[in-house]
Amino acid sequence: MPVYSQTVMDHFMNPRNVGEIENADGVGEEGNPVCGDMMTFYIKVKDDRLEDVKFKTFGCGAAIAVSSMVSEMAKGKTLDEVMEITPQTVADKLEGLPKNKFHCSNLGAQALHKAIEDYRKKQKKGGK
Amino acid sequence: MPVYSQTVMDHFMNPRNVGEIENADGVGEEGNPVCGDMMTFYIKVKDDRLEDVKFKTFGCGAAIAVSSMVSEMAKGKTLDEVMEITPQTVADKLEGLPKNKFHCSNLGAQALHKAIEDYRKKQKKGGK
Amino acid sequence: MTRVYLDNAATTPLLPEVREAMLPYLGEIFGNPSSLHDWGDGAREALDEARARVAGLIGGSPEEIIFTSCGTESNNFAVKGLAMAQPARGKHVVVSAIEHFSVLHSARTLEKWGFQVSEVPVDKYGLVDPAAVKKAIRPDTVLVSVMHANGEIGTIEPVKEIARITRELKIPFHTDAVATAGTIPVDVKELGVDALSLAGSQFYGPKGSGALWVKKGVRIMTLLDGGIQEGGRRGGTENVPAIVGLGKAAELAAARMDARIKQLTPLRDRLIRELPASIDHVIVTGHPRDRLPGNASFCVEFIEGESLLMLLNSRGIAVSSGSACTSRALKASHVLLALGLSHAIAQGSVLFTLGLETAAADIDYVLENMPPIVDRLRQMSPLYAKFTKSGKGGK
Amino acid sequence: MTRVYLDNAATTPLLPEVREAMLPYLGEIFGNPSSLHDWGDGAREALDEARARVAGLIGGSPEEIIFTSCGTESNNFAVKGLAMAQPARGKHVVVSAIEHFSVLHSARTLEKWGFQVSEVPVDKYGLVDPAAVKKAIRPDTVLVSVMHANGEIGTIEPVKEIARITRELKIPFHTDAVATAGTIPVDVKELGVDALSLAGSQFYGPKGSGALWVKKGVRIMTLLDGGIQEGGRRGGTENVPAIVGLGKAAELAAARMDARIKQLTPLRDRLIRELPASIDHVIVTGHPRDRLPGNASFCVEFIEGESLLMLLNSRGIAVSSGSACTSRALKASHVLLALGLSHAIAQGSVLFTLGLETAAADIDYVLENMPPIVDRLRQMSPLYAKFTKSGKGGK
Ligand SMILES: Cc1ncc(COP(=O)(O)O)c(C=O)c1O
Ligand SMILES: Cc1ncc(COP(=O)(O)O)c(C=O)c1O
Repeated sequence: MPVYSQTVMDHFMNPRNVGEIENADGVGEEGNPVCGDMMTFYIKVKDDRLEDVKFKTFGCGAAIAVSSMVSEMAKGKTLDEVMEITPQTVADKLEGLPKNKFHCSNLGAQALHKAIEDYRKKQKKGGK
Repeated sequence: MPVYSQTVMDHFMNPRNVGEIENADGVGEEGNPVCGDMMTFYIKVKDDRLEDVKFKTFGCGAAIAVSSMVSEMAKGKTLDEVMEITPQTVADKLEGLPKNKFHCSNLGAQALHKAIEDYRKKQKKGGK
Repeated sequence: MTRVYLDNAATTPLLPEVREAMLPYLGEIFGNPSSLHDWGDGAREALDEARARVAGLIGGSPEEIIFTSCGTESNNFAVKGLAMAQPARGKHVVVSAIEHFSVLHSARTLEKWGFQVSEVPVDKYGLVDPAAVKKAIRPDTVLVSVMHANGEIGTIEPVKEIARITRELKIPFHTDAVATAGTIPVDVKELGVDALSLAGSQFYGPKGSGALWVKKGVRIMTLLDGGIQEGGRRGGTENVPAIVGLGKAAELAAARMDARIKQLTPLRDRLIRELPASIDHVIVTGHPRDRLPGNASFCVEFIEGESLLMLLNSRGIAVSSGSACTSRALKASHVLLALGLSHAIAQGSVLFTLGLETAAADIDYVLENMPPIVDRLRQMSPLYAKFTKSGKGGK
Repeated sequence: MTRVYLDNAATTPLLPEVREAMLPYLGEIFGNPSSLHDWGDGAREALDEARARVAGLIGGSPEEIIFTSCGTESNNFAVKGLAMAQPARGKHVVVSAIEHFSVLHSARTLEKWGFQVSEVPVDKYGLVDPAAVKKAIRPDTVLVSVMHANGEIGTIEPVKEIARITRELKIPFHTDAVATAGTIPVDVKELGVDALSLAGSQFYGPKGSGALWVKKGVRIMTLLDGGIQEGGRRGGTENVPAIVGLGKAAELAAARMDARIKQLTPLRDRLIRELPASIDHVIVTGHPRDRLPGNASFCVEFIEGESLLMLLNSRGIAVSSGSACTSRALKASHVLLALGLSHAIAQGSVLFTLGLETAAADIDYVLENMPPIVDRLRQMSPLYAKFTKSGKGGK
């Protein structure tokens, strides 16, 4: 399948960190079934770091690989570091994505950012 | 060359009665180089019969075969009989002509008829 | 690894007999059929023979066959050529909503040229209602184009009934028979159409081969202007090997059609019956009865087609999908949406198209391998998670 | 019998290396390049490789290559597609008088769609004057199309000089390089054109293969609307074997071009020198110097080309003629008439096009066999009789 790089194929066939986190500290969702890709990220935060990241993804090979790669890149990083992950850095780590797939499948970073925003919002509400 | 029948090919490769008749009793010309085919028929008449027929033809394979076939069909016939030779009877004898070639290459009968008309005109003039 | 090709709608392999028939024309018989010397003879004779065979497959006359380079060219030629041939009559054409893009996009090009296009909808099985076609026809309608069968959902359309209407109103009727010619019986006289497209790569003939049949007396504008080839209706040096292969494939298809249909139909029926039985929330798309013998098409809920296709591929199974992610336009199949399916469901499309090489063991293999794959994708799917949490039961 | 094929302008034989390259794609690698599963991979990779090779032949980029089914399709695509892409700018196109019918008749179709067409004449050698092109251009001109070389008379046109003019005026310039690509050096950058047509069957590649190169950024309308193939610019399942063959032929042509030219040029020159020396009243047509390496074209006075062609064929020699009787339209070649030749002289046209297999012995054979054949036809010709009787001397 040379439309996808070997790294994409590896993350598609063996996605890391698939699943949900019960009582997650933050949840972020991005995309919708109309465009064909939708991802939900769950995070567990400890000492301003992502102690755990999990995701669920409905979508094409690229979308699944992106989610997996994002989760791997993010795990153990500080929240600020994670906010610096962009679609481009993800695509680079994946050794490229097909041009036409770049935008719709590459929503992983956004979904994760949303999860962090969700976490921060909850923190504020919690009054800490 | 299956665009032409075997009979056409035979008459093209071995045309009968090619040439001119010195002091012919009648000469008829048909066609012109613009359309690509031109034929001249020469006749010698004796007792109202074509004692000899010769032709010269500038033209395609079909035009040459038609001329040859016409000359063969006409030789020895009475003038009235010859006037009954038509493009269709010539084409039939040739086992058919390509549809698009029928009209322009099949001027042989007309050229021969013109030679007979030429003969008859001369006869009249001669006062016989 | 087991390898199971179930994507015969994308293209069929070339039959060895067809390849054998073509080889001399990739070798010593290389002449141009238009050449008047001996080198052209073999090529010209081969064209004549192929033309007769293709005509024979669909019940037409050889001189009504125009060779083209593919089904797409045939459809462009038909739609644009027939519509443009009657400037005095009007500028309105009628097509169905589930036509192949080569018809739909040709119609869109006609719109750029000042035409109006009516798209007739289909029912949930993909059937075009002849009465709806009749209603769409206007006094200025110059063309109706409805496909014989849709390759994506397998539904066979009531072409004969539509032809009865167009014939009465004297409107040229074109049918795209790319999915049917060579696969099920196609007879232009029985169908009553005025023009019909077909393509060799759909019935074990060569890629690069196609034909448009145009009924004698029906006016059509040229699409490829040029030389005297194909009676002046399609210019270009003829692709002799491909045309020869098309002829051979047509001959074999005609001779073996019944046997092929008998082989494929029970396999197809088993897949249609057992796949939804072994996987929850699987929808059969297309018509339950009027469908192509090799076509088994589904939508698997809560998952996306491309990832399903890729995991099946990793198990050696080749299929297609009409999901947005499998199309470069990134839109879900217009055919599935026309059936009234939601975008989310259309995304889970998977199309099995069986062919000559398909055996019962291949169906076993699919039925064995697909459930765990679907399960794996659903375990990953946020849509499935929402569904199960919402507590809604199965279908 | 000796067999001498001197009609390489009609079509060339397929090189064995090209056939070998194609065979796997008529066999196990049968998949559709658009398929996302393993079966599509080999086909897709083959397309990529072929695209790079074809681009390499003409100095373009792979993504600027659109595969087509023949030179005629490329020309129709270019002329109609470029002219229709700029509706705001105008509806006027400029072509030369000696373009191939696939260009001229496309221009005629544009006329039906409201365009105006200016035909630029040529001189007695068939050369287009760049200044005349410049004069023909108007503010509403949207396309200039002048061929790179004419296959019938061999004349190579001053495309580079014309491109200088069109570039300055920012008018898209298409050149039909069907007679030159793969035969003489063609470099789109050096030529400075915006679009260029080529066909595999002219340089030992397969029939059914062609390409249109369109410079990045130049707008063109689709001719074959449909799927996503060729970047959405040319629909239809790709003819993978033919495309692979085109790529291989392009690669070989690029590598062997100098050697081929060195082989053909002296043979051509000998024919051009010695044929008129051994037969009276033979006119060389085309340019004395700027001509295709394999092209030797003549008009033999007082005789008609088809009968000459047939008699040469009976001696095993294959040639072409532009006489009316060799064209189904029954009109003498528009190219020869454009040179200013009379109908009668144009009727006697005979075209030798030499190829890879042509050897010195073949030229000997022609020079030995042709004079008696011409003599025989002249003895039959009433035009020759008139000429000799009129007592006019030779030329
Ligand atoms: C200059 C030129 N253009 C176009 C063509 C048409 O090419 P094709 O027959 O591949 O369509 C030819 C064919 O000989 C040609 O010589
Ligand atoms: C119904 C239908 N029409 C047209 C086509 C286009 O055929 P081609 O790819 O040969 O151009 C297809 C292709 O699958 C088809 O299924």
